[in-house]
Amino acid sequence: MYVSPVREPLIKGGKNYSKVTEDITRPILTKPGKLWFFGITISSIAAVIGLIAMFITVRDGIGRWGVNRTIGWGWGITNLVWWIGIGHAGTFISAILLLFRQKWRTSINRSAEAMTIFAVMCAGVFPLLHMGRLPLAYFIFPYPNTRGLWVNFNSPLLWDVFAISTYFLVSLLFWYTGLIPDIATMRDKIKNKFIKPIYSFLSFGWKGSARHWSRHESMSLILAGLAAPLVLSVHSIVSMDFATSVIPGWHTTIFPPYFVSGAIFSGFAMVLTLMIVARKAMNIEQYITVGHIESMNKIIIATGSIVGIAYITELFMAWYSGNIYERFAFYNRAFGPYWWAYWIMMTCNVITPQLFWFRKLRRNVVFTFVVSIFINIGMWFERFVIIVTSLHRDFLPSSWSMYKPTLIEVAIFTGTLGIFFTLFFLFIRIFPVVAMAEVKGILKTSGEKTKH
Amino acid sequence: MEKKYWKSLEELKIDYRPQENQGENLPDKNALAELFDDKTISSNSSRRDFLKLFGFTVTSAALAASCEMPVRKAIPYVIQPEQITPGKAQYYASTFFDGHDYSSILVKVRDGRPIKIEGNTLSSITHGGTNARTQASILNLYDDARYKHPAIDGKETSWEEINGKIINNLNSAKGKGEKVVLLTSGIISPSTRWVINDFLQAYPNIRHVVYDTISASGMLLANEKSFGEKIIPSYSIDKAELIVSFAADFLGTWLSPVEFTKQYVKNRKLENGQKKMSRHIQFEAGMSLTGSNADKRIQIKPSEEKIILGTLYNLIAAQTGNTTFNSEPCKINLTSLAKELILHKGKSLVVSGSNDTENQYLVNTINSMLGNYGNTIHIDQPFNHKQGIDKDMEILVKEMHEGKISGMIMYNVNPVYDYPQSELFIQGIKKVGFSVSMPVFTEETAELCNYICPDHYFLEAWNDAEFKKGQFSLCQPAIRPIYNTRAAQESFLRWTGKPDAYDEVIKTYWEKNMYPKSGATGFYDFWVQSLHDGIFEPDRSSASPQPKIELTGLSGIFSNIQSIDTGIEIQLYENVSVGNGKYANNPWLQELPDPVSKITWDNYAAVSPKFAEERSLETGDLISINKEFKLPVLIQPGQAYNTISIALGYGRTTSGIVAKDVGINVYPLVRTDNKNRQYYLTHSEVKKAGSGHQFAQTQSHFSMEGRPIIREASLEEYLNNPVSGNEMHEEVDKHNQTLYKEHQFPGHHWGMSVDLNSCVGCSACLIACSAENNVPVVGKKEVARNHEMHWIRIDRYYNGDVEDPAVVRQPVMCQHCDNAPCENVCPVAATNHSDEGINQMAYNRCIGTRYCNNNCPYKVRRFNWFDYTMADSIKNNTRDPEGMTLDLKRLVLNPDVTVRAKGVIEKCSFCIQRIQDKKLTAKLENRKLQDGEIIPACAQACPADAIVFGDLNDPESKISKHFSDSRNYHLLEELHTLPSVGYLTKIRNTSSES
Amino acid sequence: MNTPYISAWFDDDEKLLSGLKVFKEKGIKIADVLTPFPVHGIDKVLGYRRSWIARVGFIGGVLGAASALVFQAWVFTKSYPLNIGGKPFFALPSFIPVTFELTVLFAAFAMVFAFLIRSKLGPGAKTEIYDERITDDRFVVLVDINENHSEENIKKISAQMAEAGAMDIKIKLTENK
Amino acid sequence: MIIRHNPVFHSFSRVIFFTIISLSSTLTFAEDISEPLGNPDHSENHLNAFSLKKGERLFYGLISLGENMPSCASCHYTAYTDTLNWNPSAYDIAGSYSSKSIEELRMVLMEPGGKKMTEVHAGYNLNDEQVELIHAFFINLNESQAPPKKPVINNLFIFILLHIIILLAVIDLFFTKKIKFKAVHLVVILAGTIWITKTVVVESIAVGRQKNYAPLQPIKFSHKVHAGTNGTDCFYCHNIAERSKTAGIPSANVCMNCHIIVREGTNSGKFEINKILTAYDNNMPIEWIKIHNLPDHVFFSHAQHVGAGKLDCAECHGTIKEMDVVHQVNDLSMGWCLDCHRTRKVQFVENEYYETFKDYHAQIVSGQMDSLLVAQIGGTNCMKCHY
Repeated sequence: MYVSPVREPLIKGGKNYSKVTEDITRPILTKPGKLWFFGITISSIAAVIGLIAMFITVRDGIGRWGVNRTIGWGWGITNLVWWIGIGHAGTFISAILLLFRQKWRTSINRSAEAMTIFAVMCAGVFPLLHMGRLPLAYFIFPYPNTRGLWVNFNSPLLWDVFAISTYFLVSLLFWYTGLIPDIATMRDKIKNKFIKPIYSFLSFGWKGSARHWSRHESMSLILAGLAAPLVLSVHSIVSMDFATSVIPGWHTTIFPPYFVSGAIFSGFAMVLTLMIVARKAMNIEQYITVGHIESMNKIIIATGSIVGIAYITELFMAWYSGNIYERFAFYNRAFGPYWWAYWIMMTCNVITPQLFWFRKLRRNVVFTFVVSIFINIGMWFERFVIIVTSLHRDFLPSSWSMYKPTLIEVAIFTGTLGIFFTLFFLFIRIFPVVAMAEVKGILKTSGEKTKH
Repeated sequence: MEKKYWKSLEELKIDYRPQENQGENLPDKNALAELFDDKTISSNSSRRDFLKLFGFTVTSAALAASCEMPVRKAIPYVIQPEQITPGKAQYYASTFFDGHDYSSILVKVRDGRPIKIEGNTLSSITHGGTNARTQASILNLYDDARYKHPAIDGKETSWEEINGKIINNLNSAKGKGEKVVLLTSGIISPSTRWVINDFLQAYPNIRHVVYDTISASGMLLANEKSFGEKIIPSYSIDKAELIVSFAADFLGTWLSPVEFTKQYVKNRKLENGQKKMSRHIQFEAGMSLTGSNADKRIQIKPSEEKIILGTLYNLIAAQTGNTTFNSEPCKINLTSLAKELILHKGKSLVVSGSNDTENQYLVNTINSMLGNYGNTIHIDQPFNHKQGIDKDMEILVKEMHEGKISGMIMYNVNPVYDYPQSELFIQGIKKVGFSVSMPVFTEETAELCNYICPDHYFLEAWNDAEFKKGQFSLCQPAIRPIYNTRAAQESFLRWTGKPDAYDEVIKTYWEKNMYPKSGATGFYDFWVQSLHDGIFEPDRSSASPQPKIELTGLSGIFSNIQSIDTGIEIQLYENVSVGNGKYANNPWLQELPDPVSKITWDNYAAVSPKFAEERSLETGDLISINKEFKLPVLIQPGQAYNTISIALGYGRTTSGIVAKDVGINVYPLVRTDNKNRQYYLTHSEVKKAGSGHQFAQTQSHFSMEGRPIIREASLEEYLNNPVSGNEMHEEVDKHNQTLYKEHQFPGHHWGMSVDLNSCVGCSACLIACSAENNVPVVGKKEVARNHEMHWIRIDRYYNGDVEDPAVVRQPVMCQHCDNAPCENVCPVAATNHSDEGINQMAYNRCIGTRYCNNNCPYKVRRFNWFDYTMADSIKNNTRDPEGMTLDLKRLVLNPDVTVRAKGVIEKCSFCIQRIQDKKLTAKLENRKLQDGEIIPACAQACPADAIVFGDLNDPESKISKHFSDSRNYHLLEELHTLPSVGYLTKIRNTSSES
Repeated sequence: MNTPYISAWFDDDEKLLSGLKVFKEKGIKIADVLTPFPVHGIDKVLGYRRSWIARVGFIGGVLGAASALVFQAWVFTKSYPLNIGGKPFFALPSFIPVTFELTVLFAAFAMVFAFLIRSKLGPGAKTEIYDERITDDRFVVLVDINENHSEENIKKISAQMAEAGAMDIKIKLTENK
Repeated sequence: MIIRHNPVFHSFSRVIFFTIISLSSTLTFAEDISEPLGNPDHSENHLNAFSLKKGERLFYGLISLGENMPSCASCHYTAYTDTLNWNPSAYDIAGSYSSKSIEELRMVLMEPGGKKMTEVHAGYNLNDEQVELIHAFFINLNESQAPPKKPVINNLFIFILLHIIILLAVIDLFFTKKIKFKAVHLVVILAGTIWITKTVVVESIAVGRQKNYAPLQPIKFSHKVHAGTNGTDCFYCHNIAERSKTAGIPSANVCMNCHIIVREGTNSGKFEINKILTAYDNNMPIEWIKIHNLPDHVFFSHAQHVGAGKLDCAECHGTIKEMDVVHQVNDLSMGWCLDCHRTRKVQFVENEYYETFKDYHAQIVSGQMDSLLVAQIGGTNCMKCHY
């Protein structure tokens, strides 16, 4: 097999197959360290605070949030879009990069996919919670009922329901089918007789048969082929929540590609944030190498640049359209009362990723970490800017108003972060964070040993 | 009226769950038990709804499987009154008068509960118009803060006992020849006057003093000087082509605003070929409702009024050949105004809101020189409601203080709250031997009285009224008294020693005095007809006298005129919502945004932007006035420089929970000067005293940002080109293209049109809408968070100079777009379009995503942020700081409209319940619907008839004509939302200015 | 069913492949090959046909698309036609997103189920473990002992296996868990 | 309707009653001691506990009233019954007669005026003491207890139990593996899940629905007798149905139009009709129990359906004419309403109002169309019913 001599190895440290197994299963087989306990405690406390805030919201009403008659969606939907965006990296990595035969994806796809699922779960909290009548949420499903009523298939929010749940389910399928062989490995590694049956059950009876592998591979490939347009569709549809409306600043045809690239952008940022910590904490730096980080940073430059162009295009179109409402909306974004949000967004999303043009910075782990946090913040503000600044001053100046989040909203957002990290902490103790089978598959071609 | 009459309610849409800890608040048991009985209505229907909500959750299914439905009972009458059909509303003609505002009304009674007040179109005074306070008065009926029983020194007692004691006191005072005073507001009821006369005759030692909260004493005295009679003339504003008003807020609060609004808009409407429009010039300090509608508004300090009137007098006198007097001329150039006035001789009107006799006298002389008497001013039909001479009250307080008064009987007055020197009054009343008060609502004065003989509320009482001389109306009870109260007139009758019922007295009085004028055959027929109509207006001679005024004493006035620096002047005014404070305990009124400032639940010191800048004040800062009053500042464009305007009627101390500590009471700032109480103050000391006051303002942005939201033109432009100002409509119409076929509306297609030229912004529609559609009150805190719930709002924009802006207004309700953006986005199709062009909202389908609200370009949708109405299935989460969900207050709810629960969107429905009701009536009567038969609550309440509703499919309907008018346009029509609401452009009569 | 197998053990995928080629040449009937990861080229060596899973996915997708589209059209034109925002009852562009999503969903589920059913995998499926190192780093070629039950055959196959480069040859039962 | 005269049944029923009484007294014992017997309010009542017991026994027939004479309780029930009993229940009588004198009770019992009572009570010969005891029993009954309610079967227990069984099955299937045959697990899980789902769905749909609701009314009023046998028109009593939102429960004075003369009913004798008279004389309304209830967010007008739509009452309410006790025939769900709105023809030609629909009108006049459905003129619009 031809191996490009220029490329650096994807797996370092001269691993062999059993070393891979050993390295990856170690965190699951050993007792967790103090850091893990510390982390999960903090995140579960945050989750509990969030759950309390959610309970208060449901009991008292949306009035506990800072939203008002003009700005119907505040932090709630901002967080939804943000989380959904983050949830894009996993499936992008495993589906689209699989289609493009990017081998470096094997080290990160498992955790990125897990992150996707958790992020989508966190995202799902918000559309439910922002409903005034959460107990009636089942109305949005087109189930046969004695009222003879169906749902409104014209509503982008309904498309969201389908898009997000499909995305969640397909991602889950993709993730889990990928996990099966690794769970089988775990099953065979674990000796504890109480836990072993659980893994045994979860492994679905996997035995590693070549015929299974063959079907598994072809299924993965087609699933990837299906998931790839799905990834693109989900954020396109989320963007239609805004794009199909009439509100200046929302009513923009550029939104679907702009949102998708933004989503991948923010997703990669979150993957980086998590992975940079995880590789250190879990001692898997040889699997997730600086090379991986660099590859991801390259995607960040690409998507970040698309996002930047989208921002500028938006401004241009607003000016070029000659529509007074449109012009005002964008002027107001940059120079209205929420100017700070706009400029935070611009700085974090457009300027900082451009620094990755420098190879040194791209390969600097600490710098990457800082930038990834910046991007996370910036992308959150992008949604905030789109939602709040567009709504707060729309057509009729008589209804203009301001929005300020309440503690409850902050607590809910913190709570979803808590839920996300709690789930992630549990995940790294339960499932292998690196797709062992896949890494073994590329060990020969991309491992350090074969290179030297 | 028989007892059985109110025995039961056949069915109730709302559920009256008994609340704990309300036993003490509950009204007199007997009266209410007859109205509704807790036992008769299901007591826990909430559980069912709760289960419904959690219908598909696991636990509740188990619960559901093991619990029963609540039992609902249907309780018929024992003997059903013939004229009552359960489930159908009855209307009773009546009269609203509170000592200040007057309206001839119809009371809508549904299953024994008055639930809505509507204007009586038969009245030649109000012509079916109402104002916000009239509309809101229905809620006061169910006010918990009322006196519920007679009391002696605060202790409950019986009517027999209290009668005995009061008669003893009266007799002993009579025996001793001690002074006793009857203090009342201006009384317009002829039979009450008759009763009181009898009472006064029985006790000759009693002196009757009239005290009006907002005095018109200056005018009364000036007219006495002019015509020998203390009268307030009536006006025909509709006949005036030029109206010059000196701080008279005649569209909002002055004398008879409903009547004046009707007249005012009559010759400002440019429909049916009318091409003429009156011109209105307003001189004032604070931006009033009237001033904001003026074609030209001139800012003056209140104290400058005299010098301006003097100058104007001289200018006119010089041209009309009357005596001129030497005096300092004012700074404003009035030459053109004088010319204009003379040009409109006999067709002009000069009015002044001042309480200064000299000012009013000058106004009289000017009007006289212009020949307006008999044309636009009528002294033969004077208003009866303001009769108080301020000097009388001053003397009384002095005498009380000196201990000369041994007894006081008070009716419909609350001087402890609203008399400027209330401290003096309080000290005085303590020295009075016995004091009797006949209040309706909990108030400051009654609290200090020995005897409280609570009066009926007007909806529970018989009464009559003669608001304007010769124009009578009747007031009949629409409900049995809720509490153990007694009509004040009956109290007088008892104290006089008469056992008669007051309704019998009214009948007798009418038989004696009105019946002969009627030409009817038989008193019974006359009486029934009058009760049915609510009014009795015997034919009046159309010729109005044209008195000539002897110009005496003018030299004395002119010698007083001088221009001096008066420092900062404070102007005190009544606002459109709470008025003089009598109804401050009404949550609807408190939550009504001020038509100018859009502030609710507050009074404030309005200052001009320049003034604020000079003193580095910002909206929300606090200032102290004369070191005593600490008020929040509002920067009000259009406020005269160096003046501060503050609304009266706030800062009640003894009232219900609603009015308590809302705003600051500034009555003590009123000063007595030149015999009369003056509602302004010169040389005031103003200091910044803090900051951070949170206003509950419903509109914070003033500018239209150059958008074609309200389109206007001057009269001249309009006459030249009828589409002037509205060119965009044509443009949009031309480009009206659609990709797919538009939906057809086979039967009706409802539409509404708002004439921006007629709408003065009085906000009566807002209250009417709230009353009709069970719109919740959310309280100050929530309004401050932009959570107000009004289905209709009146947008107000300023344009031009920030110091002297022009004001435009626009009522905005749901536009019922045929291509509604809100409909597309609702995931559960809770909002969609009806076959009659109505944007329907199914509350029970709504899951509360608020997406529709976001996507509404007009932002007319309202969300139930909290459980404001107690309709939510989760318990103990109600947000009702103003007590709107008390069992008693819930009686005001319209049973035909769902009470919305927490978490659903609501909005204007074009009063669908009224549409359905009238359609059904037409079907039952086997006929087509008539144009104008269906009137939504807002249109019905509008005193300016600015709102027209009808069927767009009918080419002959008024609405179709409005829609084809050249002035018609749709709000944001360029979005192609195809609204069913049209607006007629605003036309300003600025053309004759040179 | 606990079948005894003769197994040839390898520790490297390339060795496995070359070994398998040898097996093929020698005509040994291979029952199964167990590997810790998918070894490329093994399909060809073993002569596996291309999986038809893709076709199941396609059918699922078509089914999803059709049912979504028909259902939406039925709801808006027949079941409860509503005038929503002035749009036509049959608002095709509005139906596309849901149709697309259901297409993907149906296809994905159809495929995964097909895979699980065809491979007899799934929750609660019988867990046959030949050896616990297989999921770690061992490549094992299984030959059914029942078909070659004579001692001779076993020996012959073992020898051939050793010849093909197997590092170890075992006769072992699968464990049922 | 079912008056049990069978002596065999009768003696059997005595035993049953005795058992019930003794059981209930033991069950209520705890409550009894918490409330002191010598309640000062009742101390003037000289009847002691013993005579109360005696009265009770007399009523339940444990003390014989004569050979082959059924006990009072065999007609005047004290327990809940699903079938309609035209005779007044013990509670009913207690309510009416505890306030009246012993003499009055004796008169009614021994020398009844009504035909039916005379027939049924013939042969009973109670002495004064017995009447007094029964009177005392009535007073006690009236004061002490509320009428029995329909027993409620609690599904919650089964519901939780099933969850536990399913959980156990799952645990055993994967972990403990006590039962060899996996089919057992699967059947348990499947059956359990199906039952739970069914309960959840059925009960959730049923929440707020009252199909077949047939509560006992304060007066045993029979629509079968009034509207069926006597052929009274529905609108005679429900006279506002054509013009108001509600059909109107007739006021007592409407009842009195006939019952001023008709004082004894075919089934119930005088007792039930007397309730109307009492209500009328005392000016106290009769508290009927509403059967057809709609949620608060539904606006329904009888005038629209009966007055304008010319629907027959029976189309929604069923054959009321054949019902002694009215029950709700239809579930009154939204789907049910819509079904009718989609299939019902409008009184299009008959009513001039519909001329507003110009196109349709022209088509019908020209014969292009023969009729119009409610749904075609907006009968399925939300705001037809919800506002």
